[in-house]
Amino acid sequence: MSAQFEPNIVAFLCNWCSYAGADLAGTSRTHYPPNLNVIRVMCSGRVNPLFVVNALQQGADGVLVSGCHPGDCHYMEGNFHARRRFTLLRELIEYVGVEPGRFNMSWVSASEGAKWKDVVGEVVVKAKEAGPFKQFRRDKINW
Amino acid sequence: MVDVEKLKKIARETISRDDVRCLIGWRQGSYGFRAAPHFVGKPEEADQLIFSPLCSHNLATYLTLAEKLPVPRGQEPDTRKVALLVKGCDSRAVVQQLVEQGIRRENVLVIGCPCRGVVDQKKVEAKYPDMGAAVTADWGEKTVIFNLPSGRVEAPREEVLAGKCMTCRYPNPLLADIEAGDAVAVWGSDEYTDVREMEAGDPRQRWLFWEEKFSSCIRCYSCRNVCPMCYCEDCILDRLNPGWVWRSANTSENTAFQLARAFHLAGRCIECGECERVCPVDIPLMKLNRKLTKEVREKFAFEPGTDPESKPLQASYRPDDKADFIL
Amino acid sequence: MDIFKLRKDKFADFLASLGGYKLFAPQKVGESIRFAPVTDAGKVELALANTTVPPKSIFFPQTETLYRYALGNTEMHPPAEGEAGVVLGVRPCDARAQVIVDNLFSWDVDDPYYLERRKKIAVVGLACNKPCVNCFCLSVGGDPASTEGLDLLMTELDDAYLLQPLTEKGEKLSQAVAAVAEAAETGDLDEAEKLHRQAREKINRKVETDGIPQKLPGLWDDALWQNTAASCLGCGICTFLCPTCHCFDIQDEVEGIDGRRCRMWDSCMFKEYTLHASGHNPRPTRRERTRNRINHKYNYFVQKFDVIACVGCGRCISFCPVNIDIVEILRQVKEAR
Amino acid sequence: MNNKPKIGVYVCHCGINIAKTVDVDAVSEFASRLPNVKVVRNYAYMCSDPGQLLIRDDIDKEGLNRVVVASCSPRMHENTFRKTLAAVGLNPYYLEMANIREQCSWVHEDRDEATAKAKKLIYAAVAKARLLEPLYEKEVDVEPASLIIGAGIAGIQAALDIANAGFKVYLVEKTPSVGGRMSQLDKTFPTLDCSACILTPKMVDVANHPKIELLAYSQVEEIAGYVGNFDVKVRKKARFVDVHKCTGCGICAQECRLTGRIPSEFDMGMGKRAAIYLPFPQAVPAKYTVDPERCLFLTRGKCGKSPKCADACSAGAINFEQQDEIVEFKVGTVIVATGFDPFDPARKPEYGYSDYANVITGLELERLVSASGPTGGAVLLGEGENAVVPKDIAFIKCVGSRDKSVGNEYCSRVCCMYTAKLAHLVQEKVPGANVRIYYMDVRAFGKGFEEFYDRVRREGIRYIRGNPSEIFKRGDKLVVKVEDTLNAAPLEDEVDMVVLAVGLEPRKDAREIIDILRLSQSTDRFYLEAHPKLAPVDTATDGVFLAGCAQGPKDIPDTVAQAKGAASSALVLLSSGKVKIQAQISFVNENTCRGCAYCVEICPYGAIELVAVSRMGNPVQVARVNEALCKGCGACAAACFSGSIQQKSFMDRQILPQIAALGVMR
Repeated sequence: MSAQFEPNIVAFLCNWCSYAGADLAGTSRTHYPPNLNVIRVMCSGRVNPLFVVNALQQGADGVLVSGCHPGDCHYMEGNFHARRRFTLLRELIEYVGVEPGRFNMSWVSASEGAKWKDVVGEVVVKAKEAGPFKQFRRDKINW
Repeated sequence: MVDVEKLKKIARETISRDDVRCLIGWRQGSYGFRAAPHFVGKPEEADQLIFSPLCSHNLATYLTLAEKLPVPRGQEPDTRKVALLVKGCDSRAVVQQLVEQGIRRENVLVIGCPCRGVVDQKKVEAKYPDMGAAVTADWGEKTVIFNLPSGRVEAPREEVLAGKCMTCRYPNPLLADIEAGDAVAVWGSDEYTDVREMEAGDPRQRWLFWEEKFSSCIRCYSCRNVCPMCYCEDCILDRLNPGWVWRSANTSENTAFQLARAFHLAGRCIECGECERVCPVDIPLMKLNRKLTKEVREKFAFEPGTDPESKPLQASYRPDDKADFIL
Repeated sequence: MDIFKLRKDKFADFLASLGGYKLFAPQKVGESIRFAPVTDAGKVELALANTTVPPKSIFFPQTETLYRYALGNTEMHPPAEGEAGVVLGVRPCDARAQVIVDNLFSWDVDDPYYLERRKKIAVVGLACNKPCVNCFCLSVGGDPASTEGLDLLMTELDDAYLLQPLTEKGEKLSQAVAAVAEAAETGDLDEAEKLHRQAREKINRKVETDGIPQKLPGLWDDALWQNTAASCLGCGICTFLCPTCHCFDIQDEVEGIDGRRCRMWDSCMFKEYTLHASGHNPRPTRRERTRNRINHKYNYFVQKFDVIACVGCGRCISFCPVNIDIVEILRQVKEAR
Repeated sequence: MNNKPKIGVYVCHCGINIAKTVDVDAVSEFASRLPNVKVVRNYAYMCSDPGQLLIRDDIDKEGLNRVVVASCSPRMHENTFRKTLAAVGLNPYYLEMANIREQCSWVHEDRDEATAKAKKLIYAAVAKARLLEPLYEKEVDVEPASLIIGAGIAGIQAALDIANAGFKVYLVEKTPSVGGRMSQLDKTFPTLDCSACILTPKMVDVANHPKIELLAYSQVEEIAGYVGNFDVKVRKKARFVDVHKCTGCGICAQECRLTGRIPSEFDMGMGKRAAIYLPFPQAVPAKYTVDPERCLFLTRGKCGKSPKCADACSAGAINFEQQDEIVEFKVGTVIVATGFDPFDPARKPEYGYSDYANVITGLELERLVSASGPTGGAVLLGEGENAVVPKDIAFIKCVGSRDKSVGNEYCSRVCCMYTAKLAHLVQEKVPGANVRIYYMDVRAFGKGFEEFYDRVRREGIRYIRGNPSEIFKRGDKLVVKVEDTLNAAPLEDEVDMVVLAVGLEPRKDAREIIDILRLSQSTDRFYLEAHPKLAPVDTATDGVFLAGCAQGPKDIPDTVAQAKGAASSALVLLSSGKVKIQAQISFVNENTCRGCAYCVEICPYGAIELVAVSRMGNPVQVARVNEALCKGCGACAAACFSGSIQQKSFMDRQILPQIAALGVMR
């Protein structure tokens, strides 16, 4: 089953580092699977951890949050706050039964186009292994 | 131990002060093993105050629950203090509310009641079904004494006390303007066995467990309204724009609701166990919240409600926060 | 209509004989007992005094689709026709409550969803032998063995159930019973009568309710409401678990381009219940809401339908986190000058 | 335009960059079926003039009030298209872009996959476009004045540049005189210019410039406000001398009971001064200052019958009742030029700096060779009569730099060249001196540096590659234990004097400025610039700039260049008189805010504060955003449990529909 299964992944990228790194992967014409779709935010600190729960509800099979390496944040501290919040959120959703491969976080700087390609590859593989997300997905439950 | 007569005297003196608006304590309930929050406005009303193993309510929630009515023109808002009886766990709620400026120190007067554990309603009602009219209770050596209609009985505390009391490390209030009794021994110890046992399973088993629990939730929001830390003026769950969580009661929305609440309590839950106590459909909410209190203790060496000077966990960071899962 | 005696060991066969119907009965859902479709007769639990969630959840589900639609076009697709069903093990107070709620759902507008289920689903009652500590049905015109709102009344004897059909629907059910049960003897009837009498004596919560509907309007600003509401948490337990509470909210849910309009339980104890778009709230604090809950059941409903919208099931007393006791409130209303 | 969304979707081919792997027609057809989409066009180059004209015409003719451009990355052309909208009167923030080039057509080969993804990205962009709100880039006036903290060469240069451009400058210097570290130098490398000769004229200019208000012997106490509107409080410390009356004649210092008995900081403790002093002869302003810790009258309340300095002063300038004075003013920009502290070699005990008198630092040697120094320029060891001219002199480099053990991993950039310079000066002043330099590397990277290094070696100064391990006394000689790594020969050279080329460290009082301006420090603890390569003089706080060694060790040419850079950056703001404020900032719903101050804690810019408001008569605390300080990172919005604080253009109710769009897609 997971061979044909193409996971749908929602990614939150910070504008200054990860989004720029993803753009760089584009300008250098690297290739990676199309399963991942990006929502741009100004800083990984803006990503409300409940977005991840909401994304899993609204049809995402995997979620990625990517920001600047610690110390590089354009706003100095946003990624530090994100790291603490998502450390907690990851523990919580795995505790209720979300497979570990579904939620991922990464540091990708504006100059790491190649790393972005690897990160996308890894996230897609993990989501494919975890299979379609059914646990608490909104799926017209007893409509 | 807390001598109830001394407590009543303290209460009478406190409520007579003109800078105290009301005093909140407990009184005997209207049936069985129940106690009820008791709002003392006048000294004579203090006579009904009790302090016994039935006093499971965390009264700190009333500090932030009370609505602020519009002040009629020309009148001054009533800034008199609210006096509050607090057990050990309750006092942590007051401390955490102070840390988050949910309340101001000058508006609350804390009366500390060292506590030797409160009963779990379900355990007691199962053990003594023929409860009938109000049953008073008291602490024995390592037991709890109940005065049933059929006579006095004594049960070992492990059989009747709430789960949170078995793992309680703070029976003595951490913050008190007035001490209503001298400190008691700490006998609980917390290895988070309930959490570790759940962590041991694989994701599929865990989801089967939580799916059954969350799908039975009827969204009465009593777990949110009883919680001393849930005091948002306008909770995101009640909002339509943006509609974070839909109002229909099904597995998806209920899970999103419970995850949102558990996450909003990360680094804030002081494990008073009220959410689990009040849940009408008995969802093991402490088993959910304690996962995060364990993580917060292990990963950030942080215990909410223990240090009035601390910064809230989710509003601070350390450059060397450990996070090994980041790609 | 003749009364049948069904041996307890034949109970499973009785359930099987109701195969044609969609059967609901009290079962453990999560950690508490409520009415749910029966898939395994062994799981049915009739021992408890009462279910946590009342059988109203069968006729008036917590979340119910009114109709479905697709963005961009205006057709409305109502849900499919309900099938015939039987809800079994309903306590007389809950059955009476459903009759009271019928008044509302067939008042100025006949609610198609609710009334269709009321028509299609038969109610099999189970007389109370062991009322719980907070039951006070006798004080509000109820009875542990009342037959109001029931199609068939079961009374549990030592090793058998007495089945007494009460309506044609009950009669139709009893034909299915006939195959597995025998006629009841007079001894059984006397035994049942004795059990009913004993049950009445066991009810020790009493309150004088006559005169209360007339007295309540005068107590509009009485301190009683403020004192009671001081400890109220404003949660939805007392309303969601109350068999006569019937308030609901209507909302839309859209997934992609498919949407549905759905109705779900709402509670007058919630702040948002009366919150106006302007921000004004006619019932801003828990005082007004507590006053409203009591007045609705013991005053407004009485003025409209001449029946108290409370059946004394005691759930709001047993499950209130802070032990706000409606019997105590009514007593204070009675005593207030 | 009522705000019922009327959306125009513009799909760009980008020549073949997009069109090759994304079926732009299929995507356009898909977009046309989306609710609220009124116009869909696809064109070869949307960013071109004709492309932008398409958008402008549609806004005019079709009354569009939202625009979605599916093309390249917003980092490329977001501003271009915002200007397009603004050109026809549509609020520029009614724009949403879908990145179907860098993150779609360029990275996926399969045409169907790329087309499907492009549809999904457009579907999400339209979902957000429906909920966009107009934003207005607020403009703030810039106070036409600048504050410069620190009057070393960096501060002086920046002050002169800004003042010469016609703007008021407040130059604040902590010590009694301007000049900073450079005034302590004798000669400067590589040109051997006399430091005072090139510095003093600038010091005088600074003192006399009509546009510069010099606040010497003063300290910045507080800076509030934001770019263009900084409210500054400066404490003018009491000199106990009336600067208007004092002529700088110096009689008071001669008469002072403690004359010649107090170590002079300027001369690194080698020279002496009185309790009332002028730091150095060419000090500007040339006014005397009473040292409050050492003056007998101020410390013990009695100086003989009456203070001798006051009696001697013919101008009657000395006034012991003088108090500190707080000066308040408003400025538009701030330049931090607070300089550095030399490394204290006592932290490297193996060099024996605190044990042996003739182990000195480079800066101390600088004072010895200086004509205005304590020895009038003679390289002498010891006091008075038994002072002796050292014959064998050793220099040790990288003392306190490139050294993890003292926490300074960086190279201080200047020690190699000042060591060569000092070695040359010593060689010149002490005929027949035997000078050697122990080094790990020689970094002569600047203009004229290599030539100077070559010249110094040709003058007989021996460079021995080795890092001395220890210095100890043997008889009246000092022994330098070192291994000559080129010849692999362990040496124990006996010398008369050792000069330690100490590196540059952040000032000990760096913390004060950090707290006042919320600057942050880079890992080497110097102040953090906004971007090491592209914004070296800017800081994270708009309107605050860095110049000189405060931002990191550098020599005088680099310092002056940076000072002029900082001045020009400041002048951009000062001359325009207006500054645009970030539009995508946060705002608080004060009705639902509970005042828990999570956002206040989290904001790295201190842009949010708790204010007391009356909510229908009840005093409550709510958060409020200072629109000029907020940078629009949104960290506060994610921390707020009730969502009372939101970031414009990235509000929860704008992001959730995006998530929904990316989740379920037909």
